[in-house]
Amino acid sequence: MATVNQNDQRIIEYDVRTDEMLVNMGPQHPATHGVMRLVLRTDGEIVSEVTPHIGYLHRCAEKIGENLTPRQWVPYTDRMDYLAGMNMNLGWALCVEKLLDYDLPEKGRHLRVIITELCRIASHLVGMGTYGLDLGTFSPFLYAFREREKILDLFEEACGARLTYSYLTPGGATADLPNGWIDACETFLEQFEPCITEYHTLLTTNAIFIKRTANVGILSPEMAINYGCTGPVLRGSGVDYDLRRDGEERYTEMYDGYAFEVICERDGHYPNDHDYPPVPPDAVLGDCWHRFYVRMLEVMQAIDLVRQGIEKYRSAEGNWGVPIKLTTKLPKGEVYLETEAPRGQMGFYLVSDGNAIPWRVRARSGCFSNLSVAHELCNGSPIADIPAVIGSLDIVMGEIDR
Amino acid sequence: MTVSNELNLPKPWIEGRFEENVITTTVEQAINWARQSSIWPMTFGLACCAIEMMAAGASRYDMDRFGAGAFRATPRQADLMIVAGTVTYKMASRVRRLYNLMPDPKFVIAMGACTVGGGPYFKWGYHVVKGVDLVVPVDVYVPGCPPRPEALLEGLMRIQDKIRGHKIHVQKGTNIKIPDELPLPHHSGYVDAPADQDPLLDHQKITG
Amino acid sequence: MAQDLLSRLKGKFGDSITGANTENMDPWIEVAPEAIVEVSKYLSTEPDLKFDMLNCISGVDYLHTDEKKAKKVDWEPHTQVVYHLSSISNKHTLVLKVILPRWKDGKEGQLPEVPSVAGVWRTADWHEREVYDLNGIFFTGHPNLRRILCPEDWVGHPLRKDYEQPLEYHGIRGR
Amino acid sequence: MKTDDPNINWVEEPKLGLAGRMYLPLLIGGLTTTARHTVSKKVTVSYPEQEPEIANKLIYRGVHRLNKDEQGRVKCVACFLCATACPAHCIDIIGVESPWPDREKYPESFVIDELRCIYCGMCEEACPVDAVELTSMYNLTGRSREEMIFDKEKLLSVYDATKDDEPMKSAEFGGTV
Repeated sequence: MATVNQNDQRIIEYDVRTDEMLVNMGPQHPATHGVMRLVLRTDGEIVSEVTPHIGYLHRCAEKIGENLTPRQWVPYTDRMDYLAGMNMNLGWALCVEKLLDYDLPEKGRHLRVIITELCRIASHLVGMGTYGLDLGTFSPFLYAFREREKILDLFEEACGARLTYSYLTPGGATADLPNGWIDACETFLEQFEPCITEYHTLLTTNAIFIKRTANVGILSPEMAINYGCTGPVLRGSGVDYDLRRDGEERYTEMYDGYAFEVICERDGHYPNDHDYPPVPPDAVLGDCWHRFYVRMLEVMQAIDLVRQGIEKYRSAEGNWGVPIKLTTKLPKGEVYLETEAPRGQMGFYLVSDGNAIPWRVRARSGCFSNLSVAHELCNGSPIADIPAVIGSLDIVMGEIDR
Repeated sequence: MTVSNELNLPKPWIEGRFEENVITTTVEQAINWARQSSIWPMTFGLACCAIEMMAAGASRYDMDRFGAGAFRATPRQADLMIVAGTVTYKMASRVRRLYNLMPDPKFVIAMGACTVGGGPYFKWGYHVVKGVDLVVPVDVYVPGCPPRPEALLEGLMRIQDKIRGHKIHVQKGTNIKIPDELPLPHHSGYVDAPADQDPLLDHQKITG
Repeated sequence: MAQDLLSRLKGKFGDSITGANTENMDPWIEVAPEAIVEVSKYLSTEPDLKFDMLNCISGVDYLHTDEKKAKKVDWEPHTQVVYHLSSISNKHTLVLKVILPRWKDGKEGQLPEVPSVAGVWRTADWHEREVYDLNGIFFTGHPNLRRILCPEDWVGHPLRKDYEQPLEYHGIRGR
Repeated sequence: MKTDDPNINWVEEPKLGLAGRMYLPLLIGGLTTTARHTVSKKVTVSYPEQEPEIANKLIYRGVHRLNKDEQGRVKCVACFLCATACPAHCIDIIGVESPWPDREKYPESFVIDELRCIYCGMCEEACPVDAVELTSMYNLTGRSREEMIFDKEKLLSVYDATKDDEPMKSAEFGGTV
């Protein structure tokens, strides 16, 4: 019987030939966090190429920015990253104040820290809840939204809206915190902390979750910087960079007097992670599990910041900063300012030629660059890992398409 | 803002002939009751209103109390399309295709200012469709930006009122005109064609 | 900081550094279009500068549509491509600008051209596609320059000042 | 992620015992959390029966209303400030000479398109005479577009409906009006 030469190309070719298929993970898909279309070139189960198609939610915010005054454009910044409306308002407010060289009263500064860190908690809660949904568990989503509703009640009491606040305007905030709000905020923080341990048991230390996310979608630090990834995606890969500590002078002065540590793995362990579940053995720095873990620790960091903010706010007195007039004349010049939004660095570039309506407004979104790395993370992985990787990047389409 | 719906339906003659715990009803009311309390929405979250829709589905506002909690991912198994978020030109063909894929009887809630009429992106939004009823016929409009989950539940109750008024077949000679026929897109959206000729009537047929 | 960086760049690249503005809040350095790739390679690899992160590329269109304003203004119509760079290790930022004519050698419809820096920073790939899509600036040498936000068959570049809104798109009324 | 990338070290996954392979401990861990929640306090607000309590009615941004002054006339002086301040351009006013001596203009028609409005509260902020205000009425739905365009009479009827439990805000509104 003629010996069959095993590595004869025809046998291999004929035996395992599977045609490449273009699968459309379409604009309407439960795991794409909104309207993003992923065209996957799959060879059987393994994905060889992922091309994200975005622009299904492009709402021309920048063209509108060229026709409205800065005070009127505040509601449009809310709708960019609609899970963290306050952080977007803060970015735009600081950018316009940098151009106007406006100095904010002390009380307004602490009010902004409390509000934006609370909004960071709400945003990470939704990120964690929908990540559980992507991987198939429904209960973390319900618990996360139950906690988030309490934060939304606080925001509703402060500024009147649940999701699109337009509260932190250039020049201050539309209204002061009502009396009794601070103690309500404190009671919320007390009963919120035990819930965090619940999320850890449900997700972080769950072996199924670890098996799905550890060692999946590994992003090396150089590739993260080269692709311009920022926020938890960058810190999940071990790059120690957080704009609240080493950002612009005008943004970091908002946080001076606050003691906080940047959540990033330095030589093997995270800052003050003594009472959190340890890093599992098969989790490699830069994989989906670490990005998720950085977000969970940032929730604890935000709780601590809100507590410090509350004491400082109580001791500060005076005016909290009244919004600028509708038609204030902007000085000629251009200015760019980036702030640390929950999903990455949110930058606003404002060019003004001297009258009330800006000449050009550009919003740089963190998720836009974070998503551009999706191809590098997903090629060579099975289809089931695509939702795990896209979920760990925690993208919001409103911010990507603007 | 509740809508009175005492439609003048003929009373079945065997009403109240049995003791208390026997319910008599017509086949039509039973079917309508079954349909109205099991509307399955399709997960079709586009933008910020999707977050409020998820909040409506979550534990506090709990759409499941109306039987509408089972969010189906595929249009094939859904009979309510909640368009939650801005519909852009690039997305409009997808919305129309998803609407065509849904089995009858299907309903559409336009949730949020952007969906209903272009919202804040009306004046300079070159890429935004000014109102989703240029693309699909809409049954209930829920304004707000984003509307509260209660407003969405209110819209869901309006859809249930509409289902309660459905007829299985129109008896010969009586042809009771149901007051709330499915509203038809009140202008066809084609610019060169005469803008507002009478709207297309048999839009329930799948035009593909 | 900007002053000595400017003189250093001028020393190294001579006249391809066409100008600078240091009294603005964020000082910027103007670079000639054809030298942008060498300058960015130099900035990203130089050990003490190390601008390893490109924050954002934006296209700005300078044109006044009505004549009254056009006469009052000192610049004549042009477009700019603005690069915001920052360095993670040294924690400082820099703004580069490339000045381009609105249309390539004056012919309407010919997009101005800039060599692409996607080779130096991978994040420029998507940012340049967006500037091409919205501002109408062609990036030569870009891996795949397609529209990223607007649909593929969209006509015109929306963020140009003389862009007027389409009346309808695929049968859906625009206004 | 190329497989021969130098700085990725491949790690063997820990061997799982029989219980671990069947994920028994996790099942029990997860179910205890769920069980604990079935006995804890219910969170659901069953909407039609239970109205959500809006904590701060002064600042809540719901459906608009046009205020009336003491003689029952509409307070608006048709100065178009709210129409210019509105980012969504959904207020259109037609101002005519006012028949009353103490005011030179009054709105003959004041239309707010509730469908385009984003409830951001800028009109309330911009109004010099506090004529337009946002009430705390949130559950508004409509069956057709025309029904949702509020004209002057409808806005005044909203005022009559919410007059008693929500007095006019101008006096004690702690905000920046």
